[in-house]
Order: sequence, then structure tokens, then C-alpha cells
Amino acid sequence: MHDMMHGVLGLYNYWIVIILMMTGFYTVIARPNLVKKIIGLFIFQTSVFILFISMAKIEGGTAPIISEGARIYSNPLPHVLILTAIVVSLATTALALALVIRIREAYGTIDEDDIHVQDEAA
Amino acid sequence: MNTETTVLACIALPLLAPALITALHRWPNPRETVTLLTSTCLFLLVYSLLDEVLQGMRPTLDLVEPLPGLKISFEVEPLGMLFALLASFLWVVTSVYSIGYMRSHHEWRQTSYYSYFAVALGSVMGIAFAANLLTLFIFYELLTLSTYPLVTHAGDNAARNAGRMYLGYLLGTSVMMLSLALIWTWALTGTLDFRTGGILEGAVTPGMSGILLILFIFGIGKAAIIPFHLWLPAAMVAPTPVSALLHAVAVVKAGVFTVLKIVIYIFGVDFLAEIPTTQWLMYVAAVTILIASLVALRQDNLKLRLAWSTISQLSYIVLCALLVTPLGIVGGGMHIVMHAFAKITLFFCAGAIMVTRHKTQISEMGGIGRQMPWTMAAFTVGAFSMIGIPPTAGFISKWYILLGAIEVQQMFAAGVIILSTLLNAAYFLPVVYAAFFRAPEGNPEYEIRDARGEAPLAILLAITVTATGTVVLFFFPGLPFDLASQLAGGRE
Amino acid sequence: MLSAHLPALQVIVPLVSAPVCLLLRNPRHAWAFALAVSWVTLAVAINLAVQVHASGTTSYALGAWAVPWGIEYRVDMASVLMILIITTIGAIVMPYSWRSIGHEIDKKHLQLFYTCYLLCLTGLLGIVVTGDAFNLFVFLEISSLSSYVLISLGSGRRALTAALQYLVMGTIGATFILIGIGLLYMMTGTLNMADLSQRLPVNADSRTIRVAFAFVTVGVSIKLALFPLHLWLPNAYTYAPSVVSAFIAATATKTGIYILLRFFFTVFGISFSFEAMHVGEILMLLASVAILVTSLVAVFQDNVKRMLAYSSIGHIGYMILGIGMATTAGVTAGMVHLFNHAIIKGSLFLAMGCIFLRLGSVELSDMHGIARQMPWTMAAFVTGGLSLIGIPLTAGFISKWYLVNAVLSIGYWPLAVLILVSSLLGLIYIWRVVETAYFQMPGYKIRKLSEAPAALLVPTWLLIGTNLYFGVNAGLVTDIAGQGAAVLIGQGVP
Amino acid sequence: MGTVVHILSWICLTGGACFVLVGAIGVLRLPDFYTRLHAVSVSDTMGAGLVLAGLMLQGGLSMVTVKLVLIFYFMIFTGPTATHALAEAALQAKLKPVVDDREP
Amino acid sequence: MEEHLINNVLLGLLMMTGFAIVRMKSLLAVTMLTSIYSLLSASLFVVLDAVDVALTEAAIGAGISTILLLATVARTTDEEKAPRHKPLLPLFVVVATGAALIYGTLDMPNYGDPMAPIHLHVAPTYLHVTPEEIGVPNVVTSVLASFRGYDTLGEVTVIFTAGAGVLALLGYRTRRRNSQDPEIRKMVVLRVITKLFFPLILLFALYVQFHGDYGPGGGFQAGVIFATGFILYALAYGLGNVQRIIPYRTLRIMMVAGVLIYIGVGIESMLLGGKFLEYRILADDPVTGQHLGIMLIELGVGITVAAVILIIYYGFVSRRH
Repeated sequence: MHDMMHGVLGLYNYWIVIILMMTGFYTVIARPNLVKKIIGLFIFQTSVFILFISMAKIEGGTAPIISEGARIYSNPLPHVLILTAIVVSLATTALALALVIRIREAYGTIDEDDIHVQDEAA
Repeated sequence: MNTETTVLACIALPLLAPALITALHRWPNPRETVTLLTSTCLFLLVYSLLDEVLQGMRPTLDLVEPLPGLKISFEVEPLGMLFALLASFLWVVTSVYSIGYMRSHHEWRQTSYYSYFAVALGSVMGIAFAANLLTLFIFYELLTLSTYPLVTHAGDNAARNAGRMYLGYLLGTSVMMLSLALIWTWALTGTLDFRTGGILEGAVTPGMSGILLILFIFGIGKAAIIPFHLWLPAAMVAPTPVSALLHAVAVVKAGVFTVLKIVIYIFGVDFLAEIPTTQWLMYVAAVTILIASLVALRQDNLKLRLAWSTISQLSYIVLCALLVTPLGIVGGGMHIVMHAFAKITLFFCAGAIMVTRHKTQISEMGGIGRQMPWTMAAFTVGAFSMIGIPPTAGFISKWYILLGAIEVQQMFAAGVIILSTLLNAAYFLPVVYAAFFRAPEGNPEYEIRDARGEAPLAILLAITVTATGTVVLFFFPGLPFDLASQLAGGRE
Repeated sequence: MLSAHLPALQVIVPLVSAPVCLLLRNPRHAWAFALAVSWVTLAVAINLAVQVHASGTTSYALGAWAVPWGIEYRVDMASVLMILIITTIGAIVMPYSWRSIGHEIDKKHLQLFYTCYLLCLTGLLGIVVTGDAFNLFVFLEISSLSSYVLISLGSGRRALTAALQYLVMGTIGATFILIGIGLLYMMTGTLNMADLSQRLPVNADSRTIRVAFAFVTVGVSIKLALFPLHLWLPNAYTYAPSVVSAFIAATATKTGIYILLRFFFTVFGISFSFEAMHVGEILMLLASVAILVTSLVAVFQDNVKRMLAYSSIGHIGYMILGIGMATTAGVTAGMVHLFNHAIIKGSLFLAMGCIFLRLGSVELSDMHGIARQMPWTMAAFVTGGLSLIGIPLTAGFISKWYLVNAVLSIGYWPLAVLILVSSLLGLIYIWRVVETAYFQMPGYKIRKLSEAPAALLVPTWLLIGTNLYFGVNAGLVTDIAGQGAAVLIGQGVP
Repeated sequence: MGTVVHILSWICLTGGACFVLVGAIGVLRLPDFYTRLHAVSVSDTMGAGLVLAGLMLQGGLSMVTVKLVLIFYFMIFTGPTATHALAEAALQAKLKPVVDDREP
Repeated sequence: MEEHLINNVLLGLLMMTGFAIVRMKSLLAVTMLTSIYSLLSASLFVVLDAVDVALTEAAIGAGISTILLLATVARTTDEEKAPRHKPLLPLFVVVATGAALIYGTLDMPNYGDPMAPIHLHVAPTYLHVTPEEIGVPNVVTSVLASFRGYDTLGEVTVIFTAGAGVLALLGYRTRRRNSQDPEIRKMVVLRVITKLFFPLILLFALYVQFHGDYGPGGGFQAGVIFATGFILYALAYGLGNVQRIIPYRTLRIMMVAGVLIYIGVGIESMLLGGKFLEYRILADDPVTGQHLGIMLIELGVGITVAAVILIIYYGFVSRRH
């Protein structure tokens, strides 16, 4: 019982992060609007970053910048990985949005269902 | 030149001829000359290998080895020799016939016709000389593909549908069953070579080998065993020379030839005798014989009747193979030759009638014998040989088959053969009768106007040669007999 | 001096030339430059292959930081096979691209096209040689992003939607992989694959590791279009420029399969992947369904490129089938088919490119009797098609042969039947093209066509030639694949 | 001394917090766009300003304070500019303010 | 303790924002919420000691991404149509995935547990080795630029790819100077303030660039901030004027130059007989070498990122409505 409570206390914010991830994921796969899809991707990825960063945290640690006085530092490696991942996500978003603009110009809509209809008609 | 190059030449020559033929597509006469030359040279080449084989030598040639143990290689053994001789000789005859036929019929796309014909013959050579299953398989498929254009030569929808059926049956069976059996054999034995006495013995349990046997026999769609026989009548949309050479000799005989090869060199006669399935397959063959003959009875189109009779005659050979006795093998080997000569004669005649009289239905052929006596005489010879009436070649092979059946106490098989002989008579004699003794119907003065109308010379020449061959082989069956018996005795 | 740096050079050469290519003013120079680079890459690859073959797995510590603190390049026989595939296809496709791409996309994008092509090459090679899980993710993204762009350059608006669809699914897949890697890191504290394989067995039975495994598998499966996650592939291959279809079909999905191999065998280890997680059974099931269904779908396609795309999904199924067996024979078969299918599909798409250049369409209904006008192109297509079906004397036969034998060796003979059925279906859909191209009367539009230029035919036939060569003399490929499989399964030299 | 500063800073912080709260309530309750802009400006000038002041008191004379001062200036400039730009935009978008035209 | 409090509050806010994003139909509002979402996560990162990440997320997530989203929405449409069919399958997929993940957390080390494997295996070495071997207080920078410098190269390549891609997709059009709509011209205050802040922002960018070794910051953040300065200027004075300051060709060269600087450092170290990106042999003293290398590659990163972001911005806004 106790260690279950302890487990819950130790893990609940991972669970919240998972819920956040799933919100984004849902937006991606459920919404026909392309911009909304891409926003969903963005949320999904950002939440994954939160997962990484929260695993790097050490209770009572400080930012991993060496300075006298501080003894415990949080883990720098996930920070590095996520720095990279953030840039990757920016690149993806930019590319995706550019595609959306072109699609809008070509189809006159950014709604997946409409586009599908037009493609079937063609 | 040494034997290796000869073997290579036998296969390469017809495969390369099309290049020359296509190059000459503007000038018909040189083009046909090329065909004639190629076929003649081919025959001579094959013939030059003969006596070595008769002396018991086995010329071999290894081409490539894609995977260790998996070779493309050739070996000339008696059965293959027999088949190669037959095919190459009849190609010469057919070329002569084709020239007459195609020109008087004003067929189109003659260039591609002759090219594909040559390719088909090349693959037949490959089948005949194949030293292992893989090689045989490759050329077997090549034969199917190269004959497709010939079958669909007419180019209309009917032809194309027939072509689809043709491919569907032949490729379907071979890919689904033959190749499976082939790979399975490899997985079991680690080799695909044709070895005297077979390779499966000891490697497989009789039960599994039964399944293998079924896969092999039915996988060879070209042998046209029920229920994989329908492609043969369908293929009759082809021009008559095609039907004559390919669907009386090359393609179908390639099928039964493969059956014989597999029975002798993959299973081995002794091992086959232990397999229970053999008996059942024999029944299937018997059923095929009878049903095909019955269907043939009811065909009014002459070519179709011939096609159905071919189906039944093929099953003779399968039956022989499954009799698992030397005499049976001899009979089968000889029947390949005998039936080939007779059947090609019959097709030639059918073609001749079509060209000169534009008649395809038997019911229209009353009295045609008086207008084309020579042709119909040849037809009669062929028909007799089919039935097995001396003095024609058919008698000899049937004789051996019966001997074989009786030797192994297969009274059932013997009975089937007798019965089918009667049926043969029943569907061939009426044609002969009608041709000679029934009065021609239709416009009398039309008949009178060209009463003397025989087929073109080239056609008559070809018909004569084959018909004579049918008779000659009755008196001098020595060559096929030697080869076949050497094959049967090959195990000592 | 250079030989010490080969693993790094393999990636750096295209990486450094991509930006340079963007600076070139004249498109023709950009093309020539990209051409030269892809040939240099091929040369490097061959040297690297020789080196690895001679002295076993080679490792290169980037920045000279010791493993596991730095990033390591690690090249074994499995990677060598992939490197050879990617660079060969690249080197053959480049000469082809000038005429084809010049015809399909407008002039002012050419430099960008070649830049993106080089970036794609970089990404794929980076994935293959790296020994670091996160570095793999980064280069996966490089290759993916550049291939989205390449696809979107295709003619017609559907290229855009195809690219976006691919982008969305691809990004989801990449994010899944990222999650998986994150969980792995969380449980082990390392990102280096070798180090991971050392530390995973300690807590292999933890639920986190299992989930990590699942996420990596699903993510990669999206990237390699494993049925039923293949939805992005048909459109992407159909509407991309011909060269891109050829290049991506031949390399990208293959690289995905390589990633799968790496994670299953190197990182998680065969015992965990196939005994604890039973991934083998699942994969073989999915693969069988994929093989059957997609071959059936392909039969009913009228757009030849789309038909080839579906058949690609089926053939990916073949490879997965081989991998799923987790026997040396199976994995060897999978990798042999990896190589052969790359060559076959490459040549087929190139042939379609030739037709698209002249005809402006690859619809069957437009191709009646086209073989009269473009004999060489169609001959190439037919040869490739035969190889796709697995007719003996072609490369396709070799891989099917290995696959069926591997299947029979573990006694799953129904799978052997399945493979033959799908070969038959393959025969049918190839035949549909053959019949249309050869045995139909050409229309007026067709009669005006002329044969494709040599600039397109030569590369196409180069691939066909390779295909036939490895059909009659498969020793080289089967050796490399066999050694690669041995290394992966852990019987080979480390 | 320390305690005094401490108390002062906390007063500033709580004061700032209150202003922000008021601003937030205003944004929710006020009838139309322009009036809401007022509320926003309250929270980001006074609110943020006081909070920053409080933090400076906490930081004492150090690098932190310098940075905070910079931030303070930054906010003083940006806040009004943003609000002003918004109002301009609203005007150009022909957004009518809600006027109470009942007789008193 | 109060750390936990802030943490939970932020997580709660994040959840609210997330749900709002799913529910709302107006894309403009959703865009704003997205920006808020990423700002919230940035502050969460600060609480979680990831200051560099926070800075990056704030600059990229809340800044650039939002601008791009706005540009897109402005060029496409604001309202979102309702999906045609019930999203049952997506719902199922999402629930399944989430369940799987939660199942996976059950064996995770607890949040903030110092005994977790990741705090014991590789990372401690970074913390110990950095001071003497690299001499950079900011361990994130040292890992990013030196230990895993190759990842960072890949990252630069990714952003470069994005730049090339957007160029290929949207192309670019040069606008005449002073060619923005007269409404903005009326906003004198805005324009003056912009003029005032423009240099400050660039200055700050340089600070972030070169102070990255000691505090939070580095090439990416600097590049982004640098670009934002110009974007602000473009907003107030029109694209044409900015394109006069930094024309497209210059950007193209910058974008290439940055990557080449980075790779150049690597190749240089190769030529000096070391491995690729082995900084320590760039100078006689390894630590100085490391310093030099890190500074150079951060510079390359900054240049490329700034250039690419501006190129992307040009591409987006120079597109007709």
C-alpha cells in the first residue's frame, strides 16, 4: 500500500505528461484540418520533450552549470538531446506549414476530407 | 567441332535466329530461307550427336552456376536425344508447310511468327537436353512464354482470351506446383540433377513422395491431364502450323517428356513402384484417356477433335510412365515419336483443307476426298496410325504399351487402352468415310469448277513427308526403339 | 591516413557537398557536382567494404571521445550491405536524373533538388553507419525531411498531399522512435547501441523496456511501411518524380528495415526480441498478410507506378518474413532480398521514368502497344518484372530461393505456398503491363513517340545488368548477407 | 535591515500579484475590447512592475538586479506599445466600442 | 516543496491549454494557445533545471513556430470544419497508446530519484570531465558542442534541410522597399519602438551567442533571437526594407557558410591528424583547443539558424494571400 502510494507520488507527473502527449497525438490523427494536424504534432513533440526533461531532474539539483556552492546538478544529457529535438521539430513544422500553404493554393482548401473528395473526382 | 559446342549450338542457334529473321523482315524470301537453313542446320547438329549417344556417351555442358550446386547445365541422354531429333526434324517439315500455309493464307505479322517459332524450338532443345530440373524448368517456362504470341497470332479478342487461358493454365500450374515441388526436392535432397535411378530414394518417406509425385504430375500442365487440360482446345485458335508443331509435337510432348524424365531420373522406376499414389494417378490418366476420347467424338470442328484426341493420347504416355516397367518406358518413349508423326500429319491435312476449301467443320467435308485425294490419303494414314492399325507406326507403340501393361498385370490399363482404341476408331473413321464416300453437298458447279483443287505444293510436300514417315516407322522402328530401350535398360 | 577515416568520410563527403551544391549558379554544374559526389561516395563505400571484410567490424569515435560518452560510428557486414545498396543506387540514379528531372520539375528548383538529394543520401548513410541510438534518430530526420521535399517536387498537386501525408505519418513514427529511445535511456543511462546491449539484459524483464521495444518497433514499422502502417507509401511513390521514386523505393524503406534489424538483434538482443516479446510471430503474420493483400491490390492498379508501389509493400513483407524467422537462413534471405529488391525496383521505376518522359503518363490505358516505339525501355521493364516475379537467372529468383528454403527449413511449408501464390499474382500484374505494351494496337498518340534518350536508358540497363549478373552469379551478395546475418545473430566475428 | 528589505519586497510582490489578479478579472468581466485593453495594461505595467521591484529587493546589488532592471525597462516600453498597437488595429478593423446610451 | 507546487500548477495549466486546443475551432485562437502551451512548457523547463532548453523552447516554440503558424493561418483559413465521421478509431488508438505508456511507467525510477540509472552511468562523467578537459562551466554546452558535437552537426543539417525545403516549396519573391500596407505605416509608436529595440535585440543575440559557454544560451538561441529582430523589423517596416538590409542571396550564402564552418572545423581537426570534430588538437593546449572549437561551431550554428529562419520567414510572407 505504502509503496504503491509512493509509486503514485513518484510517477504521477509522468502520467500527466503522457496525457499531454496523447492530446497532441489525438489531434494529429483525428482532425481533418491540416493546420490543426500540424499543431497536434507540435503539441505531441513538445510533450515528449517534457517527458525527457522531467527524467533528467534530480530532487534538489540545480541547472547543470558548474558553479561553486552547488553540489547536485540535474542530468545534462537529456537537455542536449531535447535541444536537438526542438530544432528538429521546428524544421518539421516549417516544412509542413509550407506544404499546407501550397496545398491551399492548389486545392483551395486545407480540409483533408475535401481534398480527398477532389482527388477522387479527378 | 567438339560435342560441348555442338550442344551449345543446338540451343543457341534457334534462339539467335530471330535476330536475323527480324533484320530481314522487309524481304520475305531471304527471311524464310533463314528459317529453313536454321531448322536444317539444327537437325544436322542434333543428328551429329546421335551415334555418340547410341554408343552410350553423354555429351554434357555446364553453362553457369548461380548458387553452389544449382547449375544451368545440359546433358544429352537417350530420351532427350529422341525428343530433340523428333522436334528438330519436324521443324524442318513444318517450316516448309508454314511457308505454304502463311502465304496462301495471307497471314499478317509473319516475321514475328517465324521469330517466335524459332525461339520456341530453341526452348524445346533446352528442355530436351536439360541436365537438371532447374534448367528444364527455365526452358519449360520460356517455351510457354514464347508460344503465347503464336497462339494469339490472330490478335483479336477471341485470340487474346484464349491466350490468357493458355498462360493461366500453364504458368499457374508450373508456378504453383512444379516450382514448389522443385524447391521442395532441393530442400530434401540438396540436388536437382537428373540421375539414373532417381535422387529421391532414401531421402523421402513414401507418403511425402506421394505428395511430391502429385505436385509434379499435375504441375506439368503441358501434359494436359484432367483437370488441367482445357488450355489445349483453347490454343486451337492458333494458325494451323502452330497447332501442328507446337500442340501436336513440341509443347505437349515437352510436357509428357518432362513427366518421363521426372519419373525416370528424379523418382526412379523402382522407387516409384513403392509409392501408393502411383496407382491413383494411373487411374486419373486412364480417366483422362477415356473422357477426352468421348469429348472428341462430339466435336464437329476438325481441329478441336484432333486437340481432344491429343489430350487422350498424351495420357497414354503418362500411363506408360506410371506403369513403372521397362517395357512401359519403351512404349512411352516410342509413342512420343509415333503419335507425333501421325498427329502432325492430321493437323497438316486439316490446315490444307482450311486453306484450299476454307472448311473447318467435319460436317462440311463430305466428298472432299475426291477433290483433295492426296491430302485425304495422308489423313487416312494418320488416322490409322492413331487407331493403331498396321502398317502404321501407331501399332508399334501401342503394342509395347500393351505388353508393358500385361507384364505388370495391369489388366485395367490394358483394358483402357483397348477401349480407347475403339473410341479412336469411332471418331476418326467417320471423317475418312465422309471424305471419300459421302456426296459433296453445296453448289455442284462450284465444286466442279475447281474439282482439281489440291493444296499448294509446299503443303503437299510436308504432308507427304510426315505421312511417309508414319508408314516407314512401322517397318523400321529401329532408331526410336534403340534409344528408348537404352533408356529403359539404362539402369543396368 | 584516409583509410582510418573511411567510416566518417562515408557520411561527411555528401554532407559537406550538400551546402556547396546550393551555392552553384548553373543547374548543370549542380548536377555534375552531385554526380561526382555520389560516385566518390560509392568509391568510399567500396573501400570501406573491403576494409570491413578484411578486418572485421570497424569503429570510429567521433570527436575522439571514448564510447559511451561520445558518438561512435560502427560498421559491420550488415551496415556494409546497406552502404553498398544506397551508394550503388545513388551512383546509378544520378546520371539518369539530369534529363528526367530537368523534364519534370522547373529549372529554378534544380539546385535545391540536388541539394536535397545529397542530404537524403547523407541521412541514409548516417543511419546505417552510426552506433548511437540518438544519432540514428537525428539522421533519420535528415533523410526523412529531405525525402518529403523530394517527393513534394513531383508534378501535379497530388504530390503535395502525398508529401504531407508522408510527413505526418513519418513524424509520428519518428516521435515514437524518440519515445522508445528515451525510455531505453531512462532505464540504462546510455545511448550507445553496444553499451545498451550490454546493460539491457540486467533489467530486460522490466515493463518499461517492453514498452520501449514496442514503441521503437511501431515507429520503425511506420517508416518502412510495414502493413498495415503503409498508407503513406503508395501515394508517395506514385506522385514523386521518377528519379525520386526509384531512389527512395530502393533505399529509404530498406534503411527502415536495417534499423529494425539493428534494434532487434544488436540492441535488444535476439533472445529478448523473439523469445520474450514474440515479435517474430507477429512480424511473420503481418508479413504474410501484407504479401498476399498487397499483391492482390497491385493486380487491380491501372497506374503502373502505383502498382509497383503496392508490390513494394509486398516485397517489404518478404524481407520482414525472413527477419521474423530469426534464423541465420531467414535473416540472410531477408538481407539478400533487401539488396536484390533495391536493384529490381530501382530499375523498374527508372523504366517508368523513361516512359513518363516520353508519354507524360504511366497509366496502363495510355500505354497500348508502346513497346513498338520504346522497345529498349519495355525490354528493361520486362526483365525487371521477371526478376520481380522470381524467374530463374534473375536476382529475384535468388532471393525467393533463399526465402523459400529458409521457410521450409523451419517447416512452415504453408508460407512457401503463400510465397508462390504471391509470385503468381506478381506474374499477373507484370503480365498486364506486358500484354498492354506488346499485344495491343498502338494508338495515334503512341505512334509519334520515340525511344527514350541514352542518358536514361544506359543507367536503367546498368541496373538491369546488375540484376542479371547477380542472378547468375549471386556469390558476392549472398556472402555479404550471410556474414551480416551471422554478425547480427551473434555467430559471426565481433 | 535585511528583514525590512525582505518585508518590503514581499509587499511589492503581493501588491504586484494583486494587480495582476485585478487585471485578469477585468479582462473577464469588462464589456468590450477597449475596456479590456485597460485591464491588460494594468496587469502588465503595475503588476509586472511591482513584482520586478520586489525581486530586485530580493536580489540586492548584483548581476541579477541589473538584468531585472533591463527587463523592467523592456516591459515599460513594450507593454504600452503592444496595447497601443492592438487598439490601433481594432480601430482600423472598425471595431465599435460599446457605449451605454441609457438616460441617467 | 514549492518547486513541486509550481511544477503541478504548470502541468495543470498545460493540460487545460491542451484540451482547449483540441476543443476550439478558431485556428487563430488555437495558434495563440499553442504559443502559450510552449511558453508554459518553457517555464516548466526552468523549474526542471533545463535553462538552455527553456530558452530554446521559448524562442523557437513560442516565437518562431507561432509566427509561422500565424502566417499560414493568414494565408489559408481561420475556421476549422467539423470532422465528417466519429473519431472512434483514433480515440481507440490514442487510448491504447496512452495505456501502453502508462503501463511502461510502472517500472520507471521515481521522478527526481537521484539513484535512477541515468544519473549513475554516463552523465556523471560529463559533469566531472567537463571542468578540466573542456573548461566550460555550462555542461550542456560542452556536451552539446563537444561530446555529442556530431549530433549538433546533424541538427544544423536538419535546419539547413528545412531551409532548402521551404525554398523549394515556397520559393521567394523580393518586395519593393516601403511596400507594406498603409495601415501599418500609421502606427508611428510601433515603428519608433521597433527602431529603438532592433539594435538591442541584435546585441542581446550576440550576448547569448558568446555567453553560451558560461550561462544558458548558445548558437541556436542566438540565431533565433537574431532572426526575430529582423522579423520584428519586417513587421513594422515591411518585408521590402528588410530584404534591402539582408537580401536573399546573402541569406543563402550565410545558410551555407554556417554549415561549412561547422564541418570545416571537423575536417581541420582531421587534417591535423585527429578524429573528425576532435577540437583538442586545434590548439597546442587541449582545453584552449576545445574552447576554440566550441566557439567556432557555435558561431556556425548561429549563422545557419538565423539565415534559415529568415529564409523561411521570407518564403512564408512573400507568398500572396
